[in-house]
Amino acid sequence: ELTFPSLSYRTGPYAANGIPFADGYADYFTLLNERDGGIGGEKINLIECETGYNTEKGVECYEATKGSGALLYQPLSTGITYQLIPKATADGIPVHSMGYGRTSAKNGKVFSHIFNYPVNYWDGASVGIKHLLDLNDGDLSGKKVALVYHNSAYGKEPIRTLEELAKKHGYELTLLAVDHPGQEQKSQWLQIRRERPDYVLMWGWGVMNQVAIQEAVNIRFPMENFIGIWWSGSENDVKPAGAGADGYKALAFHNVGSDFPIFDDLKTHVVDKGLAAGAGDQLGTVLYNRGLYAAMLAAEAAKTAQEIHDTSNITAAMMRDGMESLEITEEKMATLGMPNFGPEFTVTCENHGGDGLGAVTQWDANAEKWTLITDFVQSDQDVLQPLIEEDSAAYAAENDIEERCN
Amino acid sequence: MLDAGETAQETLLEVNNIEVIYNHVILVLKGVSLKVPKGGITALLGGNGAGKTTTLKAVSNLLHSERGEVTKGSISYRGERVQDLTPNDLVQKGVIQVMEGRHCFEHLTVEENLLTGAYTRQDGKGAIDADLNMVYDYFPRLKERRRSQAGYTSGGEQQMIALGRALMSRPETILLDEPSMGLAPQLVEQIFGIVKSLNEEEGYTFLLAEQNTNVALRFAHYGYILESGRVVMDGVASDLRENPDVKEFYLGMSDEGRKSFRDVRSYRRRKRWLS
Amino acid sequence: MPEQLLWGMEVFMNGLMAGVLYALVALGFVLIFKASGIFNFSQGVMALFAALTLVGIMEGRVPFSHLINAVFGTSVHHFGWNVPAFAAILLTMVVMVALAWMVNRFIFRHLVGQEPIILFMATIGLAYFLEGFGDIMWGSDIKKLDVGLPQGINGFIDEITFNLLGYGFFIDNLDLWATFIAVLLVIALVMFAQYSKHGRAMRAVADDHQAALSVGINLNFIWVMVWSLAGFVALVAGIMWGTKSGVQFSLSLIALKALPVLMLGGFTSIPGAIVGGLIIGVGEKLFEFIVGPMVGGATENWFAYVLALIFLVFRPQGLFGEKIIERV
Amino acid sequence: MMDQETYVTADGRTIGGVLMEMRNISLRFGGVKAITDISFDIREGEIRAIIGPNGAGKSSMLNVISGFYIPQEGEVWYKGAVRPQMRPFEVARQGIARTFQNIALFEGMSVLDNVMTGRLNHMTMGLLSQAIWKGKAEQEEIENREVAEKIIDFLEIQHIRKTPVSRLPYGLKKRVELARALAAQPSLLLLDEPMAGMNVEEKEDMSRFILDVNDEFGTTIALIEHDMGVVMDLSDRVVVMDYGKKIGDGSPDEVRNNQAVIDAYLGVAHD
Amino acid sequence: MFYREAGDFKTSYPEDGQTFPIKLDRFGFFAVLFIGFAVIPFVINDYWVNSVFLPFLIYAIAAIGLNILVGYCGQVSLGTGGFMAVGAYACYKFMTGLDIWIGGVQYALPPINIFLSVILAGLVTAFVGVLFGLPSLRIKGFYLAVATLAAQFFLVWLFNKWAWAYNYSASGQISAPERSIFGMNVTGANADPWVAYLFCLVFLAGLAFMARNLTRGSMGRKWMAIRDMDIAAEIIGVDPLKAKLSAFAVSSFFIGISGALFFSVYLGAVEVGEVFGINKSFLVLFMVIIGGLGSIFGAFAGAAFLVLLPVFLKNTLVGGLGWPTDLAAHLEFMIVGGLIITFLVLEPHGLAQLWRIIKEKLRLWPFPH
Ligand SMILES: Nc1ncnc2c1ncn2[C@@H]1O[C@H](COP(=O)(O)OP(=O)(O)OP(=O)(O)O)[C@@H](O)[C@H]1O
Ligand SMILES: Nc1ncnc2c1ncn2[C@@H]1O[C@H](COP(=O)(O)OP(=O)(O)OP(=O)(O)O)[C@@H](O)[C@H]1O
Ligand SMILES: [Mg+2]
Ligand SMILES: [Mg+2]
Repeated sequence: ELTFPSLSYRTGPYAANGIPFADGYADYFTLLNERDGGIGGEKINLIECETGYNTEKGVECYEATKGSGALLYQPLSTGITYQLIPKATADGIPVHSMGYGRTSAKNGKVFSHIFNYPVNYWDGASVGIKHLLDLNDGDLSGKKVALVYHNSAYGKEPIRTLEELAKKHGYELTLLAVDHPGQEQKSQWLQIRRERPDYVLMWGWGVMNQVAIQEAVNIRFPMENFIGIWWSGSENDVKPAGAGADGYKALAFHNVGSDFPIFDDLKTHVVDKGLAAGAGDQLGTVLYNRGLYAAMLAAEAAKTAQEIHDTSNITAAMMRDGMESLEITEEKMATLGMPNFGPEFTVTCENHGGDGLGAVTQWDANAEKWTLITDFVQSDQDVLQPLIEEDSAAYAAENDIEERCN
Repeated sequence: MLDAGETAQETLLEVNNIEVIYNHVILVLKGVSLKVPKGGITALLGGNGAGKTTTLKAVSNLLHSERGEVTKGSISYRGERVQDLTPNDLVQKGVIQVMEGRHCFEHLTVEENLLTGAYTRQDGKGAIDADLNMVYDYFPRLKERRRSQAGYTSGGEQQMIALGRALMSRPETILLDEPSMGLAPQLVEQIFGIVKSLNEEEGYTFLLAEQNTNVALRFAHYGYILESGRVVMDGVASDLRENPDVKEFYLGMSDEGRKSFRDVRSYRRRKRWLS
Repeated sequence: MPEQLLWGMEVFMNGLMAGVLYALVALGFVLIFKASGIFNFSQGVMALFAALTLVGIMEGRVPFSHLINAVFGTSVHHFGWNVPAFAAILLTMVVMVALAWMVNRFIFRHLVGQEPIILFMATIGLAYFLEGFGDIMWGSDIKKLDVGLPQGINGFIDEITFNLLGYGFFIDNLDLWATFIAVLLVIALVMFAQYSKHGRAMRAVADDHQAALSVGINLNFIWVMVWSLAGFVALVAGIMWGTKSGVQFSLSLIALKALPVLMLGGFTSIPGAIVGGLIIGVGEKLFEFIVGPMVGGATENWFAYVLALIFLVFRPQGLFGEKIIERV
Repeated sequence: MMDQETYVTADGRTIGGVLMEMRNISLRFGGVKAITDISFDIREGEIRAIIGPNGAGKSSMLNVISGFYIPQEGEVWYKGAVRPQMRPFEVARQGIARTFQNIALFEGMSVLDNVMTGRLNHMTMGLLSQAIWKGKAEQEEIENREVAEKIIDFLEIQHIRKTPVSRLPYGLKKRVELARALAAQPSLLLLDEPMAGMNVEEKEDMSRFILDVNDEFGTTIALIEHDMGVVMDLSDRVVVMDYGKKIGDGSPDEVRNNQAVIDAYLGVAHD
Repeated sequence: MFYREAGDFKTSYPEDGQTFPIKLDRFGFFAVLFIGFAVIPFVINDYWVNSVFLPFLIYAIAAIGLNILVGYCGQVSLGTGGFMAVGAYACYKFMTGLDIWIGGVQYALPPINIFLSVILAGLVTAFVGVLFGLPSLRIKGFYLAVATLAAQFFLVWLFNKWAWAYNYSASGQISAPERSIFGMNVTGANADPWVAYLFCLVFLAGLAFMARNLTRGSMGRKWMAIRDMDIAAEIIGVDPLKAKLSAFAVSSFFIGISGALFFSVYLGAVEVGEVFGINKSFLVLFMVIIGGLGSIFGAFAGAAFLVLLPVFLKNTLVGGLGWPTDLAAHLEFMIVGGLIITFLVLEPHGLAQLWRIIKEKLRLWPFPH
């Protein structure tokens, strides 16, 4: 039996986002159990634990589940991830913070048990700028870019990267902080209206997203010049603004929609059998797909671990090895019924963060759906890699960590 | 309306052997019974902590908000059980209490305070205004201060407000808790005069708890004396006034007449009816 | 006119508008405080609950569907009908009155005469309860609320100011509506509280529960009435804010924006809520506009409180609050 | 003007020189004139009564003395010097203690603790030594506790020592308030209607206490009371106020026969 | 009947003034101390320490602190979260080596021992607490309560913006490095559960002892006098400035220490807005009120109740009954809210008072009056 805890948040201020993710995560494992009898013949035991996006509850969940042979944690909140980085490392259980958490955990030489493939926030910032470069034939000099961000550790993540990239590409960066929860953003959007930046990037979360998009609509900011991070790019964020949100863009590191073979399997083996998690009404939404994708990566890592260690009943330590040797290729995804669902990447001892491939999606308000409008493109590694080295080195120094992989 | 000594009147309010417990544990009334005849002035006398206030609150159902409850016995008004009514129902039935320690609405003006007394009345603005003027006639001092907030009036003025407010409700029965407290002597007389005239001319019934035994027994028809939660003595007011114990302990008269407060030498003596 | 000044004016006007929106929430607090001395922390959650109920009714959602489905293994979600906005608002009002009744029946009736802090705590308990209850009843997804209020820049003002000043001011239509409604509400409520018999009784209750009981004021009636009124105000606030940001959990947090308003205007003053709202709205927006860029922005949350605090140091009862009576 | 001449009363107490003097005090609240140009003095060791109809400004006068109200005009002389404007707690530290008309006990505390608050100005231990307790702080506590217990004994409230004040009936609260004021061992004690809401027996007790305090500790007492019997029996001199003005000042007998006083206050000549 | 206090006479004032005047109580107290110090450390595991004991101990410290301010001094504060944040960040700075810039030159202290860091953090918080307590001289009641929110929001904002406070780390989070005392790890991932537990227990025991002493002496009486009637207190000689500010200082000291422990020992990494947000302020206030205002025992009871209840509910609803987690979590909200109300309705003065009444009843039992 393989135990996967799911630290979900189906309640609290961010419940609307937590529910689809948790559903996707759970449904994928249910599918494996139902269709394939688990992974490598081992049934999967999914333990859901409600964190409410609250750090202390996250700790409680971790402590409550770690004893039951947990193989992998998806903390789903930056705060909880930071708790778990030292704890899980000490306990020898791997953590996968996919598209959130501590960016420099990408450096496997310092963070032995933390993985953040396929992308991180800095990749996100870079991919966003790349997209702008594409729109402007590779030249951003003299352009104005504004960043509207949640005034928290999470929101501040891209600033460093964007500043570095500004030096490189010559655009002018304006920073606009929005305090939690972000229900009132008149000041920020009036400023945008005055200063007329060419592009607005957004690192928002929860209600801040909906309000920002609505305000952008109100000031008639061209939506196609407004790009959110992947946590600002779900149906929840755009629907309240209605037709006005048409054309809004968001970054993504996995595909959208339900146009994949796996959804047929999900229907027959999970939904129709009444085994769907939650209300079973989230299939194909952006965050559901993200949960699905996370579960797929976990399952693949488990398979890899089973192969490496030649046993079906793997331990957390083996799971870690599996994650470190994970390789996601197009063929693999195709056989899983998820062709082109995410970028191809390989994990190595040094690199726990994948290759930094991200894409851009756009909202079509009439059809009420997101579509991928670019390929998965790689972030600017030249700029990012030194930043990651620097930050992880600081962590290593602070915590007396010796570099591995040598 | 009633002559002292006359008892063959219809009983309006009857308290039957009630027990009151505060906070689930503090037993305060240990079986108090009393009868208030219609159109009479009944006085409830007794020292500090005897349970006068508690008795009145038990009747008007205000105990609840002090975490007290009547655990035994019954209270009836016009022969009807009233223990389970809300204070507001009781006011509508014509029983109103003037609480001890003033309890004015601080932030309301004096006039607004008086008007709240008329809250339950349905007989129109004209009648209410007339009564307002009546109260102002009784207490000219209030008229002077009608626009100031009650919180800023003097202690005696607040006492007048509390009384006036009760009068505004045109009750049938008024439960008066220490009406004379803090009032200047001539006002005390005046207030009892008002009580008497309301009683005689308008037929109001009064149950009054009072420390000023002297005055109380002069105006009341019947009296009950409470000691530590029990009725220890009751009787027609004029009889009580003649009782030697009452004379000594409540009226401050010894055989030689009034003693000077300077000459009292010992603090505490035992009451004869308890020993 | 220099550009900075024009922008400042625009910020100022938008501050006024934002202030009105805060005031809408603050009004509910004031009502209940005025009528019972209860500092009703659950006002924000009530707004959320009202908005949730409104959307739920409009969209014909099955209440408690999640619970029902979990217990009975069914899969019910919608009744399949839509209720027009106006009817839904009426129905929601009925629900809010029922809520008021229950709040009184199960909570405050038992807490008559308790210290204010105890009552305050009870309202926090109520807030928790309602939060869970609202979620179970209507689900925690983000719901779009559209009762037909217009949103977005007001073209007329934009045009006029552009012609006059060369810079078109941004004023949100929704804000204009909010202002209109708020003014109506305030006038009606002031009339009620100051000049009606029940209004007077309500203020009496706030001063002294016991004495109010003793003169025959029906506390239960007053409280149900006031909580219903507060429920109505909550519904209005919920509609405004819900239209702005979708109906979701975070809606309850607008209470935190209303608190400085309340403090500045005075807990007991209905017009104070509006004036306080305007001052806070303008103050925080201007501060963010002028000082914000120097300190990294996102100052509005705390600045509103600090601003209110500064006022309070000079007037401890707020601008229009009843003077705190200090006597011995 | 300070006359320090002392004399001995009929019952053998010594009345000293002027302890406190109010000079031309006027106090207004907005349009309400609570006190208009009043002067009087209180001599050491005497019992000074202030009487007058309701709303005359008596309590306001006590509040002026204890520094809670600041008069618009006039001076307060204390122990031979003009008292500069000061906060009420500073006044208290000069040895002035008082009771209140609307009882102002600390409802959440026990009787003992209430009485001990009267001792606060005699306790000096710092925060840290109190936190550690053992040693000096405990020593100080015990010494002061002894004083407090003596006063509790004296006022015969031992049996309710540990009872929360909120549970006491009105009359006992008054007594506890007196105990709190006495615990401060003041040189001037101000009593605002100490006997309101008491029956004759209790008034007798209270009178006894007041006389004893005055006698045994030599405490100067200023007292407001509406019971003429008590006032006339206990006090050495009486000030009469009406509508904020002084209408009489003198020995009980003088006051009793003063026509202005009879008209404004007594109604009938009091025995 | 069962609970006896008759025959337990006191012959001296120290005896009468002791914390547990009744023998039975005293016995129980020592038993609890013994179990706390000598039994529990040997039987607990990670789960119990991290999910139950550490939060309980740390919240109890905060609750005692807040109780001093709210329960004893009557100044309602909603700034607890902000003050805990001050404690946490101060502790972080001390334990990683405080650096100060004076005249363009950077001076850095070496990292300070964790025990001292925690205490120093408490002192820093006490200072900040006094600053934010200043308005209490003018502002009272709920106005003050709301005004303290200014502290809450400002402090959280400050620690978010002020890079110095989080040592310029890229994410703005602070993480506790490994620190030890007597060679045993107290913080960091390798801390033994029992060490962390004892470390916090020592603080709690010491602080509770101090709180008890402060509240039974003249300081406590000053506070209570201010709480019950500030005007009267001033007239009998309490300097309101000193009394209120000392309450703010002591209370913030406690809260600062709890914040420091919360960060360093319990969580290990903190993001200020999330961990020390306004919800924390409410939670601690809840504990104080549910437990009983003005009662040290109440602070313990309240903390225990609010730490244990959610864990218990979650374990029964999800673990025992197998409900979906979200339904369970929503129900938990309802139940916690409902229980708070129920308790208040049953006994507005909290668990401590409830306990007192039960004792009084036991005394009578089985014979009623
Ligand atoms: N809320 C309460 N909680 C506990 N005990 C109380 C409460 N109110 C009154 N008591 C107790 O009840 C007893 C009777 O009090 P009550 O107020 O009825 O006396 P009273 O006769 O009105 O005295 P007084 O003349 O002083 O007003 C007293 O011993 C008092 O201690
Ligand atoms: N703080 C205040 N603000 C406004 N008016 C006040 C204030 N304090 C007292 N007054 C007014 O001043 C007058 C005198 O009040 P004071 O309390 O001194 O009267 P008093 O002589 O003590 O009367 P009583 O015997 O009724 O207690 C009253 O009319 C009162 O309303
Ligand atoms: Mg009484
Ligand atoms: Mg007076």
